[in-house]
Amino acid sequence: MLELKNVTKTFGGLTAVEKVDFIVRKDSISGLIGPNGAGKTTIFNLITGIYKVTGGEIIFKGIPIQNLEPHRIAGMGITRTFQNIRLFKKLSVYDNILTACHRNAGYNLMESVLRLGRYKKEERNLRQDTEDLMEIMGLSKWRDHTAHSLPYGLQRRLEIARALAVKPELLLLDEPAAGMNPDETLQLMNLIREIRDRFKCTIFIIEHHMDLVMGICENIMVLNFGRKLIEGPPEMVQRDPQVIEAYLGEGAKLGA
Amino acid sequence: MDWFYIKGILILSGINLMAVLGLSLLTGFTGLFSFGHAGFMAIGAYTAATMGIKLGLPLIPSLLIGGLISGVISLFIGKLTLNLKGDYFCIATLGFGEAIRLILDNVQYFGGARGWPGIPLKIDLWNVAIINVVGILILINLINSRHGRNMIAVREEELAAKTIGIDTFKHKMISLFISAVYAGIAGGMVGYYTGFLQPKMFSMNKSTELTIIVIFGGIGSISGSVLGTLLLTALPEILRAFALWRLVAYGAAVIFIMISRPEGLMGGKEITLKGFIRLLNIRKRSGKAAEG
Amino acid sequence: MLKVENLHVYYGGIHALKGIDISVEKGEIVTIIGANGAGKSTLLNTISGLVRSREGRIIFKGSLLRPVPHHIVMKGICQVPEGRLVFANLTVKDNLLLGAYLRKDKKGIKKDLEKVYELFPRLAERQKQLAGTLSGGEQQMLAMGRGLMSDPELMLLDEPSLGLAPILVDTIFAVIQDIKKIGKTILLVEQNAYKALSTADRAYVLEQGKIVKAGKAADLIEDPTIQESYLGQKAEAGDRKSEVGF
Amino acid sequence: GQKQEAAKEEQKTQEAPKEEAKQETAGDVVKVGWIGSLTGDQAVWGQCEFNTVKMLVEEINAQGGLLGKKLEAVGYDTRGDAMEAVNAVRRLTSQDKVVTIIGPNASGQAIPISTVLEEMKVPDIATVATNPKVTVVDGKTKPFNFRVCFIDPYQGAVAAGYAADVLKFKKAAVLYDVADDYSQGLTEFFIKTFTEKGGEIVAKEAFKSGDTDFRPQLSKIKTANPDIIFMPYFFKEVALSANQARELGINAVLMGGDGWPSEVLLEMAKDAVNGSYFVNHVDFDDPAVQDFKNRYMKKYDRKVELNGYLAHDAFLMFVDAVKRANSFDPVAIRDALETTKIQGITGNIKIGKDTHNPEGKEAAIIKIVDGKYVFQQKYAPSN
Amino acid sequence: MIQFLQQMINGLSIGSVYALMAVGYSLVYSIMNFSNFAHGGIIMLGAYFGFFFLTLFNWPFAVAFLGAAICAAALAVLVERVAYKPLRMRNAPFLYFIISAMGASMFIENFVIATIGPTFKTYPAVFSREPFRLGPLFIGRLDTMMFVISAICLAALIYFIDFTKMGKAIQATAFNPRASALMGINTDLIVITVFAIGGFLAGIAGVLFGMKYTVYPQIGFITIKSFIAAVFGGLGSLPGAVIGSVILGILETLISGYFSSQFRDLISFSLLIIILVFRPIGLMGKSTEEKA
Ligand SMILES: Nc1ncnc2c1ncn2[C@@H]1O[C@H](COP(=O)(O)OP(=O)(O)OP(=O)(O)O)[C@@H](O)[C@H]1O
Ligand SMILES: Nc1ncnc2c1ncn2[C@@H]1O[C@H](COP(=O)(O)OP(=O)(O)OP(=O)(O)O)[C@@H](O)[C@H]1O
Ligand SMILES: [Mg+2]
Ligand SMILES: [Mg+2]
Repeated sequence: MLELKNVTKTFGGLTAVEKVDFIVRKDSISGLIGPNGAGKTTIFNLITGIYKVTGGEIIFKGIPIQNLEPHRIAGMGITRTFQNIRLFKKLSVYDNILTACHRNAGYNLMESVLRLGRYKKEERNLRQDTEDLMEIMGLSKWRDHTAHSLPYGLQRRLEIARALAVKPELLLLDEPAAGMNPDETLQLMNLIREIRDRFKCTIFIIEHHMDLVMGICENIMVLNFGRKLIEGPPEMVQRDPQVIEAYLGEGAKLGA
Repeated sequence: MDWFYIKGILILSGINLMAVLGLSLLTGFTGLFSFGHAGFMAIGAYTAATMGIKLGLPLIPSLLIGGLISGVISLFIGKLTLNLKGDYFCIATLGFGEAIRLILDNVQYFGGARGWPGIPLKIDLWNVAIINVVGILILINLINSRHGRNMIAVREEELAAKTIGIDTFKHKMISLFISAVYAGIAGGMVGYYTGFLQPKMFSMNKSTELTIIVIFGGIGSISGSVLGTLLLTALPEILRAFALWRLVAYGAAVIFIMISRPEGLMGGKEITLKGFIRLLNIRKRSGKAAEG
Repeated sequence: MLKVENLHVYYGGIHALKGIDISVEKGEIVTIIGANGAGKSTLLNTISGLVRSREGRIIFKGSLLRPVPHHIVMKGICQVPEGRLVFANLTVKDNLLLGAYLRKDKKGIKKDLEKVYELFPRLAERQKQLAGTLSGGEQQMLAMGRGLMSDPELMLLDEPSLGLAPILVDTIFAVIQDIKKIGKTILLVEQNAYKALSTADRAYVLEQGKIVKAGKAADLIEDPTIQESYLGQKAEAGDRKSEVGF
Repeated sequence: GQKQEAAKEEQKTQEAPKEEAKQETAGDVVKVGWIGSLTGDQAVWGQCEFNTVKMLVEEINAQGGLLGKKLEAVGYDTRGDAMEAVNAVRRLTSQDKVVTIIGPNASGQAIPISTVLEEMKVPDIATVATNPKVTVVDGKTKPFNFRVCFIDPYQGAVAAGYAADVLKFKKAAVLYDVADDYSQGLTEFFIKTFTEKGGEIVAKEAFKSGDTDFRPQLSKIKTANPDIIFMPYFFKEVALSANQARELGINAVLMGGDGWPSEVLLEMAKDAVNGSYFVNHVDFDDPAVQDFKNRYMKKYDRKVELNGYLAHDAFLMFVDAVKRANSFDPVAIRDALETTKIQGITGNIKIGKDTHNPEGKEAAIIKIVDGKYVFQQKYAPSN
Repeated sequence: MIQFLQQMINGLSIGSVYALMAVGYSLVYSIMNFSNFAHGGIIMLGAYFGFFFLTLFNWPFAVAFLGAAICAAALAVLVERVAYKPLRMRNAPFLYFIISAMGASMFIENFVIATIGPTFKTYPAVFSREPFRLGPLFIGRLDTMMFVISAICLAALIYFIDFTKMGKAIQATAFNPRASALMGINTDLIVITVFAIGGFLAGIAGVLFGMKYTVYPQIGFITIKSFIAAVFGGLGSLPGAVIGSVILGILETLISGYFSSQFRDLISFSLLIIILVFRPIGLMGKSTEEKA
């Protein structure tokens, strides 16, 4: 579904991502791990068009997308959450999601200004969609709270809900479990599985919580210094000595 | 207070309000700060007056054409400048506003800096009120549609807006266009109200005055803009008697509101019928509670 | 050394802390665990003066703390805030030097700088880079390093392992042990409750703005309710979880 | 002194509503309106005008009033803004019920107020609004607008005529303020007359209100090597540009209009403007104006600006019209104003019925010699 | 050729006038991230202080100069305390600061009109007006002085900001006051310092302008140009402010010298916009590209 071909990104003299090849298969949950500063977030930024690639191609459903505007890429069905949460801080939970639902309505400017029939019908649907999403994501209770006053964990959840409102085919999650305790992480893990099944979307995760990554990812790419270290199923990645040395550390080795 | 005088203030408020509403969309809802809106007013004013005098069009079509031309020009400006951030955009719009004024100063066809008298007087309280009501309704509808929400998203967090598929540039453009149309219509009304146009009327002071009103009323609130306009247009009139001290008091009032209610008068909230009823209910309930 | 008495904090109408009492003794590592939104960050922010309390007292080394952040830093309390808050517009090195803003001993500063670079070699590599362009984990290292540079008596750490690669999580906790060894006191807030409890001497459990449990860290780690709600272990599905990654 | 004045102002306005109520019943106080800039960048002139009007009102009251009634001056600030001027006039005519309005000092405000005047049927005598369109638009005379000053075309023609015919200059340069109506007006008519008289305009350069540096333009003018530079704008800019011209080694004679006369000009650019000419409404040394000059100085402890003289004469016109109409009815005053024929301190004022301008009012040509304003002659352009 | 050289000299001296204002202005911007529109007002007050010290108290020039700068610094701090601090305490967005600044600027200007009066005051002749002559070229004395003073101020400021601990603390506070407080930085003191320096520079500029242009309540109006220059050079960058000023000065001069003085601002604004289109952060602005 998504293919990175020889993707490279440099910042001035610094090469953040170097010749990375990777394929995300449809309906899979894939993982991206690697030490801090390995270039993981940068890869997400490249996929979503926030950064322009220095070299290589990114192909989504057969179409090269590396030079498209971010909103175009989102329009094609790729959306994401951010490592540093970027909600519409001053809006309520409800409005955050409702705003993101915009793509599911087609009425134009004239129709909205004059409140024509299509506006009313579609707007009703949007609002229903929003309610449904809040329900699924367990946010109904927080409906009227402004986003910035939510606790950290809920903000992350809201970010996912907002991304889902776009009805993505590919969902990129950048450290969704950061700041959650193990119990919450476990819940999140189930939630992600549920999302995959329910929304029929492919998921690509960056995460440092190994429980989560190893627990739900079918295929994992390990990045180190911008280069791909290895790629494979969790069991294999977990035991790889290079990965242990560069990323997991001795503690994990003992445990394994 | 004499009705004739009050009427004058109301008409002036109405004219200001139209421009403020447009700017409210741009600044309040889309988060773009313009110092050049007087320029759009000027374009609308001179176009509308031309339509009326040279082509003999009636008021409303003249105003609409004035607004439209102003909007079309805003598209060119927007194309060039909307990618700029914060103060850079400000400066670009400031430059635009001053440039428009300078052009008008030099165009002798419209009387240059000496002004253009003899524009027919067609504005009265009624047509100002109707134009404003329509303007407000359109704006409310817009804000409560996906387009309006997208603009707010651009204001709140542009990057996130992009990643949920909002064409931020396009929405900034729409917002600028509409606000320029509103400003253009307001400008047209200035001409038809005073019967006289002069580039001086559309100086940077006018632009900053509009911005002050928008922020004063509260960002992201239409009722705030309405309230702000009424108050800030009436305030100098109320203070008129203070002569020399009038603008000192005005400046102090602006600072006072900003520091005591930093989110402006309304601050993102709207006066709605529902809210009003809720307020009444709370009163009733607390009244009952007090009884009980 | 630090004593918090009957602390109440409000955000507008939200009652975030509802009468907190805790104490930290010199040379101890004390940890506070709790779910999202329990009020852990609020507690640390109140101690460091960023948030004002409505009621209650905070006593440090026998004297009442004035709620002014730079005074509190001067007294020897330093917070490493949640979400890093590095100075994005300054270089890595400048960030670290700002950590030592109130220190006068040039030599000591230089020595500590070397020490931080030793702990986090990645920072040494990126000395000249603007902090804003560092990766998330790199920023976390920087925030930690910056805290160390102020050479405090009491360090308040708010989720220092957030967003760090497992290998670095180990490093961070090792660093925390090191800091303790040189006689510093630490108040640690962590989501990674297992690691936190393994490192700490004592612990408090915060739930919805109230302390619901307190005790020796070693005891709490064995406590089944704690295990269930904070260590991610359903009683049956026992040990597997804690083995991997943490 | 000013503070107290302002305080007095405040007091007065607090009492105003009460007074108004009294007037309705007793009717022994008649109000005269004034508008102009008390704040903003035109405040210098506005304040002087209003002071003059207040002083004259006091003097009349001290002498027992007019037609047996006491006068009261009500003045409002316009910030130099057209819309504000409209509102101020609305308030003066409806709420304060003034019988006549004096001011404003700028055409940009004088033109738009006429609709209100006509609606409320109250006459206005503008002080230094020099645009012809203040009183006549498209050949139609505005019934309620009058003025005491001469108009731009006239002043421009006087300057050009004097330069060409009397001073015999052939090559003129013009530096003007492109954003100012007054400056554009004078420029237009200066150029017109000067070229008609066979002179040549060798350079026409512009600046914009608010500018403080004119050297780029002056450097360009210098290369055109004119005999005379026409500077139709206000004294601050005149002083700056004159100084800068001399700094650049320009020796041409400078000439200007009624924006020039001021103490500041001489203080700032005494040497630079030495030998320059300007067109004025009055000869400052004319015995006729000395009395007023002294009274103003005595009362306000500062020198009267040029606007004061014109406000003075506007007030004279008003008093004269009331006396002749023998009534305070605004329409009657208007009718009387149309046939005004008095001797003011700024000259003979004979209002033209079709123009509402003072007809044939001669201009005074003044030369600056060693830091003094030296009257040359009364001059009217011949053609 | 001589004409061209003379025009370059003219441009440079206009540029140094802009630079003198732009530096103080840009300093406050770089810390507070908002355009301090009250800066013009402080410049004006500085000019008045200098004037009164020289004429009423008959102080020697150097003392009056320093005294004016110190008083201006104190006033700038006062403005900060009254109009900005309450906003700072609430982390209000930059828009509110700008509006408060506009209020303050209106207040200051009209306060002076109401108390001191609107009339122009002329500085006593401290220096000879006789320009230096370089063959056929003329160079103003005061201009040379301004040029040298702006250069010195700039150098001192850059040293202070980039090479001292306090400077770093200022930058840190600019970025995140909360985090800076945790470093033990007294953020309030930092802000006061910044405003005091900004005010001091404004005082210096004020006295120099007063000598050059007389003193009057609207003298601060020229700051608009320096604001534009600062944006042009890249906001927040002190060298950028100076380079922007000089370029703007020379640009204006060349346009009025060789194209058209009527349309000078039109052309220079258009160029400004075009440059911003290609360099959206000004000539030397720091890239504010966020990392997602
Ligand atoms: N805009 C930028 N300018 C310069 N360098 C950058 C920029 N963005 C990222 N980098 C650098 O690129 C490298 C990769 O950063 P990235 O954010 O992709 O790391 P990451 O793998 O997501 O790490 P983490 O797990 O800590 O979030 C880092 O060294 C970072 O400093
Ligand atoms: N600035 C604020 N305004 C309003 N409410 C706030 C604010 N900051 C925190 N809160 C609320 O206070 C409560 C405690 O928040 P706090 O950040 O202290 O929790 P926490 O325990 O640190 O959570 P996390 O593990 O997510 O960091 C939460 O309900 C939160 O929504
Ligand atoms: Mg990352
Ligand atoms: Mg927290």
